[in-house]
Amino acid sequence: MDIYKEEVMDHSEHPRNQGSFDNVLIKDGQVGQILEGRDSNVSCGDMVQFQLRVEDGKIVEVKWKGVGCAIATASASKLSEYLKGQALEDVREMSEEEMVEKGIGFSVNPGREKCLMLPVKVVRKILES
Amino acid sequence: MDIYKEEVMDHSEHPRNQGSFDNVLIKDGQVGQILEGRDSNVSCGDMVQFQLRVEDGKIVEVKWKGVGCAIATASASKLSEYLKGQALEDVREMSEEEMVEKGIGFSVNPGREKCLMLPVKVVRKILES
Amino acid sequence: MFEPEEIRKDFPILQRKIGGKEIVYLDSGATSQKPKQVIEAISKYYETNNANVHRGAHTLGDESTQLLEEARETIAKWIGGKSEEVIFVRNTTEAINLVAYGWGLDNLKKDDVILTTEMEHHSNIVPWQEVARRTGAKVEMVKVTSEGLLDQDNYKDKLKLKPKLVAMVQVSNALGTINPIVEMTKQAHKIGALVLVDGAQAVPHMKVDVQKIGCDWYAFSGHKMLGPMGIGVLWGKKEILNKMSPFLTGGGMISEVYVDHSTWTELPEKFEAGTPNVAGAVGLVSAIEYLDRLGIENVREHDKWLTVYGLQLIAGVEGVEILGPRDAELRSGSISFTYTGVHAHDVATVLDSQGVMVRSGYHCTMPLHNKLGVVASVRVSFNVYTTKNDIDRLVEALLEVKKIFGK
Amino acid sequence: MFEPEEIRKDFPILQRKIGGKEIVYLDSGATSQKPKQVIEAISKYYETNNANVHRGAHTLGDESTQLLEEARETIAKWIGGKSEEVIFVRNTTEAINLVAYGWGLDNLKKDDVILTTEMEHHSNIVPWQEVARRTGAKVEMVKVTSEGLLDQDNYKDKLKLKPKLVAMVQVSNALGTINPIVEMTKQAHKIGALVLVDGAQAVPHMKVDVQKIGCDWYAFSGHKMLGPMGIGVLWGKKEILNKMSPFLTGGGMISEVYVDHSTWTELPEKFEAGTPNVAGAVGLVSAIEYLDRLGIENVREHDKWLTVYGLQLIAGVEGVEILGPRDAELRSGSISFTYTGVHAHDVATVLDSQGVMVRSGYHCTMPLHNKLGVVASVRVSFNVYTTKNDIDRLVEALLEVKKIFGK
Ligand SMILES: Cc1ncc(COP(=O)(O)O)c(C=O)c1O
Ligand SMILES: Cc1ncc(COP(=O)(O)O)c(C=O)c1O
Repeated sequence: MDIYKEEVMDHSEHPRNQGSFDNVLIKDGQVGQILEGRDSNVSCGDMVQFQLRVEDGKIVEVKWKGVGCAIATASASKLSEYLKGQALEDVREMSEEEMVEKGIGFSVNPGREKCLMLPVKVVRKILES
Repeated sequence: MDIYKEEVMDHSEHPRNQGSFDNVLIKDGQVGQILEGRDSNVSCGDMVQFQLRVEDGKIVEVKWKGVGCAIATASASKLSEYLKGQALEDVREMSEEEMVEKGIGFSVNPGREKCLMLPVKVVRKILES
Repeated sequence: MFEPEEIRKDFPILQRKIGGKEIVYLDSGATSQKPKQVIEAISKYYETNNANVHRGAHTLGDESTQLLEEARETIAKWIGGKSEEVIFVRNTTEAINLVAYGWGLDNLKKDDVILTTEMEHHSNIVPWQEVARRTGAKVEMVKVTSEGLLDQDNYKDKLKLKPKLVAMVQVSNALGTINPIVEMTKQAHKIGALVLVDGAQAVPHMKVDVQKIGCDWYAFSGHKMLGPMGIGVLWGKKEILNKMSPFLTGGGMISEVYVDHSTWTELPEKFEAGTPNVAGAVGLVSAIEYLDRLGIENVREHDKWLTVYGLQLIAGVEGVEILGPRDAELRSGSISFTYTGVHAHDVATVLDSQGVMVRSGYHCTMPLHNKLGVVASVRVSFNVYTTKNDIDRLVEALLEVKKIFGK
Repeated sequence: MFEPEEIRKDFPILQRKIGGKEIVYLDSGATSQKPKQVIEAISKYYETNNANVHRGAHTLGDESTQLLEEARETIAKWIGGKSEEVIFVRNTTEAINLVAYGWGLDNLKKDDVILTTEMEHHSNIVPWQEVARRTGAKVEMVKVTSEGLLDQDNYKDKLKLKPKLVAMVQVSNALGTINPIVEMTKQAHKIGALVLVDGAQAVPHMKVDVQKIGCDWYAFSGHKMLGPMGIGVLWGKKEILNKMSPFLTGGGMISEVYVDHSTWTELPEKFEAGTPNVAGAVGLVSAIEYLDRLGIENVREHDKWLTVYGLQLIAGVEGVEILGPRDAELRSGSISFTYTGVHAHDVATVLDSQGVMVRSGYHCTMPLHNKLGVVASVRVSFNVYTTKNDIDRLVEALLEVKKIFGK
């Protein structure tokens, strides 16, 4: 099956940057802020939350958690890797298509597009708010 | 055309008992009461009003007015002739079918049933109230 | 221009004979006939792609979703809107009710004015009376002139009442009148009113561009424009639809449901609860493609030609009084008339006996008929398959009325 | 009993192959496929009788009116009601909204209780939340047991809150559970509540008799019972419908319209504004005739047999957890399950690649899934054309999941 390629399976089984900053105390004197957002797909029951730790306009760390299918999980995992180190402004200016292309790097058939896009929507929601 | 038989045309062109008791003063000492009711068919714009003058449980006089097609007019005209002289109780106990059969005496295709039935509905409304 | 005699071949029902006579169908304003292309599109959908719309579960579901979304795009393009602004409903009536419930209940209050017109179809009057009843708002109506036009002076006067909404028909189903809605919308917007246009009788006959009209909502039915029954459209400006409450609620329009509350999805699904009529949307697309192939400008030309020819011939029949304006530029789709001394319903019955099908009555415009002092009228209405021969047969059949009623 | 392999021949879509494989359609709970008889009935209507319904104007109008009224009678007979109690709507969702707006808004007030259940489809939850929001009433839900049944002790407790309405599903679309609605309706009536039954998943699979159920309203969709999209039914007791406000307003449901007010027609037209979907009603009749020919008792037997066979085989697949009761007597129409370690959506995608079409997700029952602690599930659902071979192919395809996900 085309859709469950090795890379997708790897990221869905070993998702990167999973977790949250909720129990992490930001150390005194540490600059920066945590931006966060979540969204869900009602039809498949997927839910994704992203937290971006930002310092000087740059994303220095990313944590995400959620429940989702293999596609949504791999997409969130890959996107979290990509976002780390990006300038907030640059990401804000990216179109959804660019974010998929550069940030996720794999595509799915139209039927599963919503799963793929859920993490992208969440990140855009964070950046727009 | 079957529907516009001679009898129907006669009654629609020379309707019997048309008018109302509105400007007729009931003479002193004259017993009885006037029952009245009206109804309309929205689709064809027909409206019919009936007034029954009743004495001792008997319909002694009938007046009707309204705007309507040839079928509704002929139906009202024939029904008004029939009702005159009937006991209220007898008419009250008649089914709609009986009233058409005995009181109107002609039938139409299903498409024009509503026109035919409008006077019947009005009379039943009067008797039920 | 196209050849209506050729077009008739696409309409199976027009091949039917009743009592040995070919059908003369002059009731397209009530509902149009359907070309075989539309009928086949519906069958093909059920034979090939039928599924509920939910992406991702399986191939048929994906195909159905795609067909529904393509339908939305086709319709959006056809009327000049965006695809998420196209909401599928059952018919014009439901579209107007959606606005009445979804916008009216929340945005109107005691003594607010809703401005509609004396020539509206009941479907653009009664929902507003109901909203008025529930909110305390008041319904006012723009007067109709004796010629059958909206009285523009009266309109300007009524706008001074600062209505919150102007709800008006683009083409009257009873008079055929085409209203100057572009100009009227501008004036309404100037005083801050929103504008809903009832396009049920416009969309089948002329190019409609909601951007050019400038209105806030536009409503129409599929079944009057060669499409199937059970499908219609409410178009609305995105900003306004976004601010409206949902109307029907349930599956398909919610994002999350909890025991105590729910959240809505985005446009357009927010307004589409329950399983949509995908087959209906597919049929409607096929109807649009059919009209597009003919060219909507040609459709309008044909309609105008029929109006000119019809007005001339019908007005020539003894006893006939035409309703509405005499200038074909100002009319579309139908010709209504009365026959002196014979009730419209009897006229229709006589015509039907000759195979000529017209409509008689109020045509769901009782306030208009009351205003014109007409009890009921006869309406003949056209579509692309209507021919000169149909009008000729009508006029012939009208002579029967005289024979029978001696008038 | 009938032979499902024979029945399949009536369903054109089931002859389709995707990726070289015959279709295994196990998503009938979302929407059923349509037999050629239904598809042809729709085409035939458009080719022969199509007109708007208004008696008296012409032959086609009379024919269409008659077809619509015959449809009403057929449906009434089929479910045990009177024909004026059958109201045509688009689908179950609209039927429930009709009651919510037409009865709920007028009859519920602050702190009144609306009792529904945790296993309802969103379409029987969200409209009540909306009515609650507008009236100040409160929505309570009967709990579901871990076995997937309505908790009858909890129901009795909730009835002590004196709900004004009990709104419940006859057959759960997510669990397959058949609820004891006859008994539950009795109990509800005892404390003076009215009862609305969502029959969307019951009507396709078993004999439904609204008199025996004793409920006050019963809602269902045509498209789930071999009929077309865009048509559904609300049945209601005459006395109750008579007292309700109209819901959609406009042409067709009014008696007289004046500038400042209008009066309504009688049942059932009072609730049917605008041009009805006659073609849809005709298609629905054809679906009922189809089910009648098979015999609805046989349909139920077939469904039960599939449930027994399916439960046994599917439960035997490693990693699969079945939702809902295990006793086929208590279930109908579908089997839902989870697959340990693999999201339902991924399972569905793998199955689809094998030509097996199922649904995955919440199935519009998010409160139920939250309650069961299940993120999403896979649902396979049946209809008369479902065969043993379909279940076998499903089980085969489930083995692919293990191959790909290694679980
Ligand atoms: C139990 C139940 N109720 C209501 C509905 C809603 O039906 P529709 O989408 O036809 O309005 C469904 C269908 O998904 C259902 O299964
Ligand atoms: C001008 C106008 N508005 C509204 C309607 C109502 O359309 P529908 O019955 O499709 O809801 C009609 C059709 O009769 C119409 O002509």
